[in-house]
Amino acid sequence: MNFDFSEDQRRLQAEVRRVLADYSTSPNVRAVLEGRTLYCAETWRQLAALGALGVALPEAQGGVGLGLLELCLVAEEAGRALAAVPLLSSVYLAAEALRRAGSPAQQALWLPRLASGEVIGTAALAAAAHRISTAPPPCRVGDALTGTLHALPDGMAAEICVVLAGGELALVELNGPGVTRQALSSLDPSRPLARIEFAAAPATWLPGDGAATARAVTLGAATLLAFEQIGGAEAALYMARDYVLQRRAFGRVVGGFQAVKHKLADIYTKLELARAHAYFAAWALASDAPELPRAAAAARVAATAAYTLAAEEGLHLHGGIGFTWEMDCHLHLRRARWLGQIIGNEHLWRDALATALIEEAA
Amino acid sequence: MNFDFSEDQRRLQAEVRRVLADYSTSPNVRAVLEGRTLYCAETWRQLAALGALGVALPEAQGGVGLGLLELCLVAEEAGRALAAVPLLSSVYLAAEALRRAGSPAQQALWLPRLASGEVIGTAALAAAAHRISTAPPPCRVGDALTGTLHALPDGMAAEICVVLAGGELALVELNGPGVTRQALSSLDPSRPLARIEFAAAPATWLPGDGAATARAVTLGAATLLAFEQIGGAEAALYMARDYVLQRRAFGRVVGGFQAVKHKLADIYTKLELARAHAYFAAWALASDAPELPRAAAAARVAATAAYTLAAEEGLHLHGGIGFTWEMDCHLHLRRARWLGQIIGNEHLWRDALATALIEEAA
Amino acid sequence: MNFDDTPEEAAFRAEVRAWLAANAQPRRGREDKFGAGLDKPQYLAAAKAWQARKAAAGYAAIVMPKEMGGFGGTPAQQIVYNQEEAKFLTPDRVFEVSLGTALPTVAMWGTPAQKVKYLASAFRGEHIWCQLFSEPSAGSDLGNLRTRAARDGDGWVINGQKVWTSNADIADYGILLARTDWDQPKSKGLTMFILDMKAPGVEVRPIRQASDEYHFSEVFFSDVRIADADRLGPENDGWKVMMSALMKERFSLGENFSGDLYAQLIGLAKQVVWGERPALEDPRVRAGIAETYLAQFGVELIVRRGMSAISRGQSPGPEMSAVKLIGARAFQTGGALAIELGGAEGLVAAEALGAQWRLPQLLWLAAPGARIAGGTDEIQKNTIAERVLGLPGELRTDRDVPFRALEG
Amino acid sequence: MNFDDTPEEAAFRAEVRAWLAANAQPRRGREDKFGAGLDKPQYLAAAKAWQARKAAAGYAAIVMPKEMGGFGGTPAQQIVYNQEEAKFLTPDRVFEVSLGTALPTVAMWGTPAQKVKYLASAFRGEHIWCQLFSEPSAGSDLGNLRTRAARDGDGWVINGQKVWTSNADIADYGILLARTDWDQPKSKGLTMFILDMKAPGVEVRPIRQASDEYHFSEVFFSDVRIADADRLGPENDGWKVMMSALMKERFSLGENFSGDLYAQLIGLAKQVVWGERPALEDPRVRAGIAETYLAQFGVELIVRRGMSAISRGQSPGPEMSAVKLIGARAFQTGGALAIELGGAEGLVAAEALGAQWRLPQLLWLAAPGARIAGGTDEIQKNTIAERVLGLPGELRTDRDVPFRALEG
Repeated sequence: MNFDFSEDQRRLQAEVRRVLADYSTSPNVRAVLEGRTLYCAETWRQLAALGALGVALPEAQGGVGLGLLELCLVAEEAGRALAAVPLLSSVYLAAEALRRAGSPAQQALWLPRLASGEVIGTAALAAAAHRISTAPPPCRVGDALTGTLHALPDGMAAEICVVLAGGELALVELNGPGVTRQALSSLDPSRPLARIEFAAAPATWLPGDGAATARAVTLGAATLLAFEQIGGAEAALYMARDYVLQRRAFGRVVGGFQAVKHKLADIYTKLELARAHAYFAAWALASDAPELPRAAAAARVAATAAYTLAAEEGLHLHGGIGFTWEMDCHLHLRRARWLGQIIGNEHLWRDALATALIEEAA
Repeated sequence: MNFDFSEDQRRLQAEVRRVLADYSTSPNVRAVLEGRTLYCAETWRQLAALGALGVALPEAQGGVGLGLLELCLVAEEAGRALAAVPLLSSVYLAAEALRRAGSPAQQALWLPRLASGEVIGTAALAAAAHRISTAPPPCRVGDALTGTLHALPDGMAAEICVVLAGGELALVELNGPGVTRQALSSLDPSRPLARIEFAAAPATWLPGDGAATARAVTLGAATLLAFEQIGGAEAALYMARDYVLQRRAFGRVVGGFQAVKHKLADIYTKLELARAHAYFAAWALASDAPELPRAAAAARVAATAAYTLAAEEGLHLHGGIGFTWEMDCHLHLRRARWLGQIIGNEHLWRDALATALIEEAA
Repeated sequence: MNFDDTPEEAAFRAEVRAWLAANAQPRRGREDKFGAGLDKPQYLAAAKAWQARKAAAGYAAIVMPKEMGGFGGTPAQQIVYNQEEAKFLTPDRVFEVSLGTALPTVAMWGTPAQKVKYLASAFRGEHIWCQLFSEPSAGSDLGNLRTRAARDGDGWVINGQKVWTSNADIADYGILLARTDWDQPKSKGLTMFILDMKAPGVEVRPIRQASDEYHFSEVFFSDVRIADADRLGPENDGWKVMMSALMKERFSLGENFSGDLYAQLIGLAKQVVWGERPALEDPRVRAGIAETYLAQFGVELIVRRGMSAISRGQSPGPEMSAVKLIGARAFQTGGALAIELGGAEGLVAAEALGAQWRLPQLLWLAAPGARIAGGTDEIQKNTIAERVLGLPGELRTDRDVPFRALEG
Repeated sequence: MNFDDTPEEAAFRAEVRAWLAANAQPRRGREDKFGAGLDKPQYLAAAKAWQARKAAAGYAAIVMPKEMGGFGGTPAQQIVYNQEEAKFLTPDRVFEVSLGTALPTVAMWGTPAQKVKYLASAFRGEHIWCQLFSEPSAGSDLGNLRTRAARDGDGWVINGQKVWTSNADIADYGILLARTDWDQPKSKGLTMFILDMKAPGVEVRPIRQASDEYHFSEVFFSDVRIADADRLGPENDGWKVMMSALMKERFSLGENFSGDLYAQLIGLAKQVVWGERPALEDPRVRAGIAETYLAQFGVELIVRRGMSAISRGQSPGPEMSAVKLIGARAFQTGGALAIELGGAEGLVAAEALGAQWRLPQLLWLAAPGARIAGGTDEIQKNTIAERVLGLPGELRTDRDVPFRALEG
């Protein structure tokens, strides 16, 4: 038994971490946050140059030919660095959908460009369980697509979008005819959203059972987002830890107060729990294990809880200064909320976990 | 505005408190806990002698002619003293049902004896929302009652029982024909339960809309139980506070550790919140205000949360000694659970609160 | 137990209500605000005009003695007035610090000359006041402040920095706590002053909050001169003066932490679909709404208990700390629930999503600040533990040491 | 990343599995227990017989060197053995302290003579050991213990009291920590001894727990004599000996705090009706089940990470404290959910309600103890904060003071 990543995988992770520390800096993230750019292009190029975008894609399609375990570690580092790049949209969703179910032509056309970062993709792979807007979702009309996507991640930056429509997966070029896009401000402006309207937009269709592919890709994305979340949570935890070790009050280092110590211990505990479930989900994802539905849902719920706590209480532990725009605490607060809801909130995933447990028990 | 009890009411409360401190002692409560008796008869007699059992009943029916506000304070003191007496069953439920809806003959026959404590009553005023057993509930057959009550509080000690059956309220003598009783051990053995089977048991029927009466009495009982719960919570809080002020570890009084201080502050905060809602419910109950459904449900939920926390963490703050049978910490733990579920658990009441809020908003 | 006015209160309420009806616009909804559409200078002018009218009617300073320009009324009358005014559109935040803490402190500690000079004109809204206490190194531990007031002839010279000052950008005066004796222990060598915010050497820089709002400023002092006549209270007794200011502030907390977020959540959950049903039918959503109500209406009820105590001539104590703990947390959890309701769509900012999402999103973004400002959660819990429950104070090694020896 | 055995582990597992299949009964269900129907002396005899058989096969002390009567194996082999044994009916609790902490401590600190005298026979189950550390005034703060060991000729005389001793009622020997020098600071003047539990002056009184179970005892010492040959480790170095015992204990925590309460909850929620539907369809119940799984399976996963570290030759550290925090709390909340499921009926004790309610009710009743025993929640959090996160230790005024001066 070795319920951990290998030394090679850890070396890759360290390399990604080093590069992100250089490029996904607070000023670069804030350029996206303040709306000056749609994503952090330099970080994106660096990740591409490392092979991180294609780490789970076959070499024949421009990938590195490693696997999803390695992609989990890329995700963890992206979360740690608050990377303002379309990893979820382009890599976990669009590229994974094409890798799993694209036709040879679709794969040959798009995967190398997704792996190189030259093209950004996005995807909408589930009917929204929680809906505010009433405009009808996309559906197939002939070979084209008609309908609306509300709140699509990276919808402005992406060139292609994979859409689940009535059990089939469509691939649509977003710069093509029949597509209208509107940028939406987001509660985490460093991860922008868009509203997309398809009016008989030309689409090519992925072969096979689109719903099954969408489910599998979504479970993978839940796992990968869990790694982003634990990366973010760990960053927020140690940022707070470092702060309370230098801040003094009442003649003592603030980190010596028991309420502060125990709050940090609570965050650590939730993080370790999330990490354990995330590793299990990574194993299930990489080995295509039947436990994946429960493992991915558990990782997602535990990681959402951990990052939410770490972001909220990490800010709080900074006191007043943590509530200023200049400090990065609110970046974690916003990112934790965004990551925790973008492919379904924790209520949805907790219920999915219960469903998986009940099915396994039956 | 005087959102508080009056000085007269506080004097009555102090008197009840004094008497309960003398009679509802730990050994007396434990006599019930250990199964040596069905309730603490001496405490019951003393409460009767004080007029506490009939405080809300009219003088014409053997009561004291005060009101429900005074009964709330009796309940608070009973909770504080862990009183092992059938107040809920006999006073909040049976006597209140008869006071509100009994025929003159029923009232004349039973209320004076309930007020004097000579007769103990109980009641089952709602179809169980949460059910384990499948035996059918009581229903009317001619003038008699047939069916089963699972987990009736004080079912062995009571002589009469008011039962909601098909929208009507039946009054049944439990020592009469057609009634089989079985004592059930309880998670709080100081508050025993029984299973009752009615097989064509003779009943007299209360006039009027039984369901409406049952609803009103249940809201009143929720309010009164909330006062028992805040009494119990306050006792558990101050018992823990006193303990940590004398227990020493690491060269300090344990109560000086910030984790201990903050835990006690958390209990206090939840208790003050529950107290505020309980007072509001008392006002709504005593003044028959339209806010009663929301006020009673809020009091019930907040008080259940406060007592649960106070009992669990109060025990915890005692460390090892708190986990011994000899200490009263587990009496609070058991009582908090019992009081929190006996007329519906917190999920039920929280949902009832939401319903009331939504109806008021509509 | 009742929520009824005494006959005297009822009479005063009728009087106030009539005056408000004649002088202000009734509030019609949650989004209805005083001075909507005005720019900042216009808003300020309108606010000052309102305050002048209010002062002319005697309502600007109800509990202040008449000889100071007040109404000579009771705390209960102040509560009645506040309840009634809340039903009308009146300026937010502008005079809160002036009337709530700064001027009562001047009234309590000021010399006769200071009272004459400052009180009545401020009641009339001619001047706005702020409160200059917190510093970068003195938040929870206010006794750690380092702004220096040095004797210089007949006056004082101030150097240093304050932070988290509400209204610094619009204030004419402030009460300023500074260190005057570095050889005394940290909370002993402090003195309170009245500062003219327009004096040379005062620089105000607004703070951009994590919530992208600007409610506070940093204030810098470079050789700012204050006459000794503007010292407020005895030299080196500033800690006591500050404590009396903070006591005034405590009770006003309740109004900031009650609210109707639960009602807003009901409205939102009706519109949002979970699965194929309105989210309002989901037991988890209903539970969240119920908990938000418990917190927010609970805060209101605790405050009403405090008001009843005031009516009886008592004053509410440290138990009011519970209000802030409960209320600020409810902003965070209730605001998060609102955002969660909509799944991915819930992440869209209200400007694109709809006006009804604005306040819940703002509450969620502002909640971390609410849990810090005016005493963090931890400070509130210490207050409850020590002052209500009688538990020991924190171990302190800095209490009796000259401040000079603590530095560095 | 994998859960597969190495070839060596697989071979060892096959060997163990074959031996267990030939020597023990497979476990068929949750309620299936070793020695069901036996009274206490019979159970004890059966347990000792099992241990003798296990020792004969070499599995009693897998990581102990062969010359001490062990197997000379690796920690990874111990894990494999434990995993396989868990599938069979074997005695609970009887040898946990002996094999888990007491004997490894004797093996580490004992003299050659002590090892010869005590180890092999205990591995064979001929003797049961307990661990006598906690006292009424020394729980979290073990350094406060007052049991006195006074020099008397060639030996020692013990007076005092221990508490919360598992297996004291069945133990033949115990390792006993006592104060031998009252002029040294609290954790310095302590010495560890091997105590014959049958010695004159030892009195054992079982403790009735809040959960109405009897898993622990008080142990009183009146002039109990111990030969100096039974001193374990150097005089006044008992703290170090105790710490090495507690380190051994830590990793065994995981097994006590994982479990399948979530699966039991699924079973119960299928039978219980909420409204007109099975409770299992209610999102709140489902959320509670999911959270119980997250905690319990999470504990198992954290332990598996620790086991992987052991396989790599590392040893799991203070991060194992998280296991107890998560697991004990899950007993409390998951147990409460089980009881809540049935409303008022849920308050009926399992003896009347049905066997499937027994374990959840017991977990709920035992949870407060689990949050205290073996280090309270607060001690675990301090451990994480200080030893994992590097935060400062608690302020201590008693660390360097002679113990004699702390008394009173």
